[in-house]
Amino acid sequence: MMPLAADQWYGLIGIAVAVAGLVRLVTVQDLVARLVSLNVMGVGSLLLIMAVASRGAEVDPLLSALVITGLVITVAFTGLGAVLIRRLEGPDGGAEEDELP
Amino acid sequence: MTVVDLALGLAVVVTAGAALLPRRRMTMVMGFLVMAVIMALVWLRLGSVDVALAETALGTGLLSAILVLLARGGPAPQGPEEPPRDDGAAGRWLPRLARAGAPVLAWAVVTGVFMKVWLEVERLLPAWEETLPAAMGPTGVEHEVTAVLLTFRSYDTLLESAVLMLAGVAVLAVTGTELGGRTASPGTTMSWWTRVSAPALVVVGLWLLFAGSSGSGGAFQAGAVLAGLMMLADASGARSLPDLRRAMPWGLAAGVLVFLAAAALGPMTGRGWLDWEPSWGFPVILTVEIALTVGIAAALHLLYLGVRARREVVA
Amino acid sequence: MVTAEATLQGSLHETLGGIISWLPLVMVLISLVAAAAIFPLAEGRVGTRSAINITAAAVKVALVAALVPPVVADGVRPEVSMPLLPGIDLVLRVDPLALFFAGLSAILWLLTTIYAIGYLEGSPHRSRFFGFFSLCVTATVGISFSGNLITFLVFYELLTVATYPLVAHRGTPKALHAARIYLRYTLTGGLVLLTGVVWLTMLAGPVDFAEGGAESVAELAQASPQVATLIFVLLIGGLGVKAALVPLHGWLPLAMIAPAPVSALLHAVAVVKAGVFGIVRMVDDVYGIEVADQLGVLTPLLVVAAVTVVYGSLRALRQSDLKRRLAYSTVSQVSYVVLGISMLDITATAGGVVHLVHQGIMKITLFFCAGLFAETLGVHRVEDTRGLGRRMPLTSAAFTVGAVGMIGLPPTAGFISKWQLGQGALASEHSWVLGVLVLSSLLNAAYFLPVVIRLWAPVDAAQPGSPVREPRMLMVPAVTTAAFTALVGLGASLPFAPLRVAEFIAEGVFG
Amino acid sequence: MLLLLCCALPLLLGGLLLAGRALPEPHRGQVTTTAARLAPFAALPALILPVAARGGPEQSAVEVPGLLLGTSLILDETSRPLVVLTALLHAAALATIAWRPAPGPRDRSLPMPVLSAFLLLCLGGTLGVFLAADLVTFYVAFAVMSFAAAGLVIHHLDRAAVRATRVYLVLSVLSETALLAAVLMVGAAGGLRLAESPAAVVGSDHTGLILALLGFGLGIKAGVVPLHLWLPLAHPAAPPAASAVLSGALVTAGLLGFLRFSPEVAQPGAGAALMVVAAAGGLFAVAVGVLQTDPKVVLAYSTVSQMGLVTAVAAVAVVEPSLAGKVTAAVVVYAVHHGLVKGALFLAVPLLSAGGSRLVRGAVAAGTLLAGLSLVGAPLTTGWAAKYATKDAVAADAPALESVLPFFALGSALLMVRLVRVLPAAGARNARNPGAGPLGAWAVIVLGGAAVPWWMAASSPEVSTPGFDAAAVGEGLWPPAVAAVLSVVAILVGHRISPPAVPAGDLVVPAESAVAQATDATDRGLRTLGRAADSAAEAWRQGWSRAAAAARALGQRADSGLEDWIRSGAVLLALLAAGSLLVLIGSGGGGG
Repeated sequence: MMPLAADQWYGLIGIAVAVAGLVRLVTVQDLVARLVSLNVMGVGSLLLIMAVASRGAEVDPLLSALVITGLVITVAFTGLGAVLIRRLEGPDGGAEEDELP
Repeated sequence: MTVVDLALGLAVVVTAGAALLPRRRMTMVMGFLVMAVIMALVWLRLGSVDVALAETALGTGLLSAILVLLARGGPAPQGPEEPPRDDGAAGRWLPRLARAGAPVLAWAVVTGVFMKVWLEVERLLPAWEETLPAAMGPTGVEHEVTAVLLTFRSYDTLLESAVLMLAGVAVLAVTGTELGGRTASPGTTMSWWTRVSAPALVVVGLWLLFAGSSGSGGAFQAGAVLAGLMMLADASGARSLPDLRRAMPWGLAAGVLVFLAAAALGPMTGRGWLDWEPSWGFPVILTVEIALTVGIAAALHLLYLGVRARREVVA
Repeated sequence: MVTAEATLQGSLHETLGGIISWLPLVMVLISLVAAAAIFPLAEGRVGTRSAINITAAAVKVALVAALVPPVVADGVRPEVSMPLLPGIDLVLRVDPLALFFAGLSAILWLLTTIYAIGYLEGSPHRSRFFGFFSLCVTATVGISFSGNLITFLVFYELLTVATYPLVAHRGTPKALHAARIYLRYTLTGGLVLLTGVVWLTMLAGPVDFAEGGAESVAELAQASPQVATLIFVLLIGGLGVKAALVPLHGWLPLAMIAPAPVSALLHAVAVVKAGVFGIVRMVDDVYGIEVADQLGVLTPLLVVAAVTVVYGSLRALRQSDLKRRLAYSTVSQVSYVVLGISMLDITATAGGVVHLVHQGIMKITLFFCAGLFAETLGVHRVEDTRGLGRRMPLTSAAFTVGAVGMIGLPPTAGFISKWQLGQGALASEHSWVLGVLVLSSLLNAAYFLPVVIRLWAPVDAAQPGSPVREPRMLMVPAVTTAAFTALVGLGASLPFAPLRVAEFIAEGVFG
Repeated sequence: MLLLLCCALPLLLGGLLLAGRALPEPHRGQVTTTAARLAPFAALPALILPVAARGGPEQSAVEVPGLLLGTSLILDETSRPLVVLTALLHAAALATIAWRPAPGPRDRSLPMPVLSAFLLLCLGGTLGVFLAADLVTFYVAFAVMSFAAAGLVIHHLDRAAVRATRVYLVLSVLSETALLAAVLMVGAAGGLRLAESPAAVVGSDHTGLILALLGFGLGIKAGVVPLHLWLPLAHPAAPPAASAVLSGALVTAGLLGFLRFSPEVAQPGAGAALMVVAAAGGLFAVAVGVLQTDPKVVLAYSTVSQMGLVTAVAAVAVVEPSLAGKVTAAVVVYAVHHGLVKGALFLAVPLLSAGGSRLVRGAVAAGTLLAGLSLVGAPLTTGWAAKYATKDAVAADAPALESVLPFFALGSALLMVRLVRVLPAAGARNARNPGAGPLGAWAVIVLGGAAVPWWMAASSPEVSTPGFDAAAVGEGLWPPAVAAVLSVVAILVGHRISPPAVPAGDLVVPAESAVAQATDATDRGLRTLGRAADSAAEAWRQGWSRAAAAARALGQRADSGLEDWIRSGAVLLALLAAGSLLVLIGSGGGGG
């Protein structure tokens, strides 16, 4: 077995994280947990893409741009998801609210 | 591969676990936050400053703000996952084990196979050889990533800004008039700090915007900074700052409309979509960047306003 | 000096030419912009909305008029092309046939808009209505100026989508049912058309409309006639739904539930017309009349058209609802166009093409009048029209002119169509079509004359009631189109009259 | 130019009059009434034209290329007298209705300007038919004339008028359609100019069909039995002035059609058929006519009878084209004579029942008597000349027809006697003075009827005029004499036996019930067709709806099983894991 290069290593990490996010996503009931899992999955896949991008001497700008796009989209769907969860659970449903200052 | 890589990679896995496994919402959000910070380091390590910057601004900054707001405002986690098991019957251990173990097994299998495929595939792929700058030609913007975003991947960029805008519109549609009202001021220190930092943040945002054409930065980063500023202003209840909520829909529309107009410029002059006369490159791209910054800032701010619990609002 | 002047003139000419070449895009955009401006308007802003509507419509009429001399007389073909997908361009081109259809829709749109403003006065959801109304016209202009199959398809489907909210406008269960049926028919038709277009594009590459047929299609027909025939059937089958060819006409009589201006739009300006216009394009400009003849597809098409003509008239006879009767009459009358173009004769083709315009003018008159009867006195059924001639003389007179035109009596537009078609039928190999025309004339008379007689001559001695004030916004368009019906017939041989242009187009078709 | 004005002026004025009805109320009455009072002058160009345009056909032709499919008019020797006839009759009719001292009683009738407008349109159309030089113009003018005349028939808007209009319109539509088909075929055979049409009729592939369609279409207008159904209904329904026009000018237009299309190659079958049908029908009309009680119906049957005669004569040209010139000239003379005389009789009907001074009443009676005698063909009247001319024209080649002709004179005489019998019963005498307008117009027609045909016959080389020999005079005298004897017998016997009552419009009644039955049958058929088509469409629609519903239900069932997030997640994971294992096995087998 050849020694792992950095990009290969990060690729493996990316895969592990993405699959973990996916598994958790489909097996958890809590909505916020699902949203976080989705984010983790997204991070994993972005990591995989960056691993592909950084194989040469220079980082591939095209894929970098793609990753940035991915981050933006992540923010968009997470934000929308958060708003929807807030609406679903009602603004005053928070039990923990009282514990916080 | 160095020790740093090894450590960073393991840190990513561990923080991912911290984000996925806890039952309390706040805990998992905190786990995810730490993961985002680690990720910024990973991006740097992989040699992409742009991505690291974006991650810092968007992932660590905005995303965490939204998630924290959400986590602290919502109800306690519930559901069939953690049913109260008063009986504690020992005979039930098998189904419970299956319930916990099956996902882990699935994870292991899928991950293993994907990893194997990945390792094989990556060896087969040629490394990146052709450098992009040569292929880019005169787009009017010097920095690669920005130029890529705006010229080569313009479709992508357009759709992305459209996605952000749609998210903003969706928030508007879902929350409607509830966006109105201001937050109660948490204290004078906070509001003082906001007032002091606001001009500086505006300048930073603008700098990021203009720097985009020559260095790392650009619309998304600038938009994120501006959105953060507005968020801060809202959270601190600083009344001396202008109330920008009404301007949000317009800002939203401006971004995409300007981009569409710029896109249509190509066919109007007999070129392809999003393809401009080389000589027009700089002014057009700058205009688009400004409009996109406004649109993105508006969309992000709307996302924040939507998550912010209504109870915090002073009528 | 002379050369300088010549250069100046040349550059002036160039500039003008440049402007003209942009006109097709501008015309499509006018109504699109109007639609975009109308949608967000508040319900109560009647003045602004009407101003936008009427201005856009009037500008379009003016632009069409400005295009007629260069396109018809000088042979200029303004064209705008922009990439849509790799290898496939969105092409807007103005040729005489395009201008013909665009002119019809522009003029009738102006009148229909005026009518609709009056008709919908005080009813809810007007911004939505006029927004989709304008979108509809955008699609129609796009269809008329389409320079290739893909562009045509895009606008054709846009038309389907834009008309659905109009048919469903009233929101009653009946209207929604009719709209659903309409959508089912047209979407299925659109799907079939799409299949045909994609197949043809795969085999022959992007197909540009060309006078006398596209070369690549001719080659395809040479190489594999069966496939070419099959594609032809798909194309015509898809278009036949909107063109209301029997047995694909089922949606049309149902759709009469829509408000009268929408019916006018469906029957005279846009939808049905888009279908037949498409058939004309396919036969004349995609396949080319000679290729189509070699494939042997024209005679079956002719038979289908003839059956449609007779069947529509027969069904119209028994309808007691005025608008339903008119709807079946449309089924019958529109197929005259198909009849004309599939007879393989230059006179008949001119007759078919000119009937595009003639049927539009006449049918819109009738629908305007039917709407007036319904709106002013609540008269929907044929038997209730008794004695309306005294109460609503102008409307009744307009209706009479329209009906006379439909029967094909001189000196109206309908007579010109019928004459051309008859002459064409006798000159072609299908002289039996004359019998179809005669039969259809008699049937038309059988279902229109009783209405006319009822209007003017109430049989029973009951008092007809006092005269009614007809709303001016509704009456002016009706009377105008009625006048057109007569004038187009009377001036049929003047330069730039529809018949002249149609003859010019037919000459192009036969090379 | 004058030629164009002839047709255009009445049409324009008529159109404007109708359009004027759209004016708001206070102006409407004034404007349209004033315009209608000027209407008789619209016939002036047509009266001047035959006199002014003395040159050859080249000088008296006009082309208007932009109008319709290209319009051309020509004044030839055939149309010249007919133009005079039409102009005179219409001018008189217009004057009669417009120059009345005061409007008639207010009833449901259409207003006077509307009647004037339709008369004007009718005038323009009829002149167009006579002057047309090409097929399209001929057909268009024919249609304008036909449908404008519907406006005359419907005038009173009562039950009879509506029935008459309905019958008239049905027949007109049939006539127009037949004519259109025929004209299209003639045009397609290269006969777009009327001058070339006869040759085209022969040259066409469908000569027989064309002749049949022409015979049908023109026969309806000319009132040839059994296509005369509309005449006996329309005449009593229409105002007398309109009847004068219908009977004098309109039917002549149909007759002219026969002359215009008369083929150049002999068509013995078609000609003989037309001749026999027309002649037999003409005599049949006499039989029905003498049983009528309404003077205007009697006059209508007289018209049917006379048109039968003259059509039969015109048919001679179809049998023997070499005689065409002579026959045409004779037919035209006869048509002008009949038109003017019949017009005078119709116009006399209201005058006879009107009041006025003794002198006026005497003059009216004398004029009517003169017209009646002329119709019968008494010596020295124009009828005498016209009958002689027709007899002379057909003598050589249709001896059978020649021998029948006197019986028409006898028939006319009987009808005139009948007219005299029923006139007094026709209506209560009202004491009102008829007024100078109607009286003057009537007088012009009476005098014209007594003079114009004579002048025509004398000036035409083709027409032979009777000399004052015993044979000719006797020919003119015996029919009235026999009629008088027969009438006396009939009056004496009439008390004993009641004559069978034949309703006005004879065949209309069975025709109407036949049509009603046919309509019922068609209706049933159509209802069946409609129901079948609708149910087929409905079944088709429901089939699709059911299929769609079934597909939806299936999807829903599959979906609801996976609705639970965890369950569907488990399924997904299982699938993913299984897929991965497959990949592993596959790639492992392939050699890693």
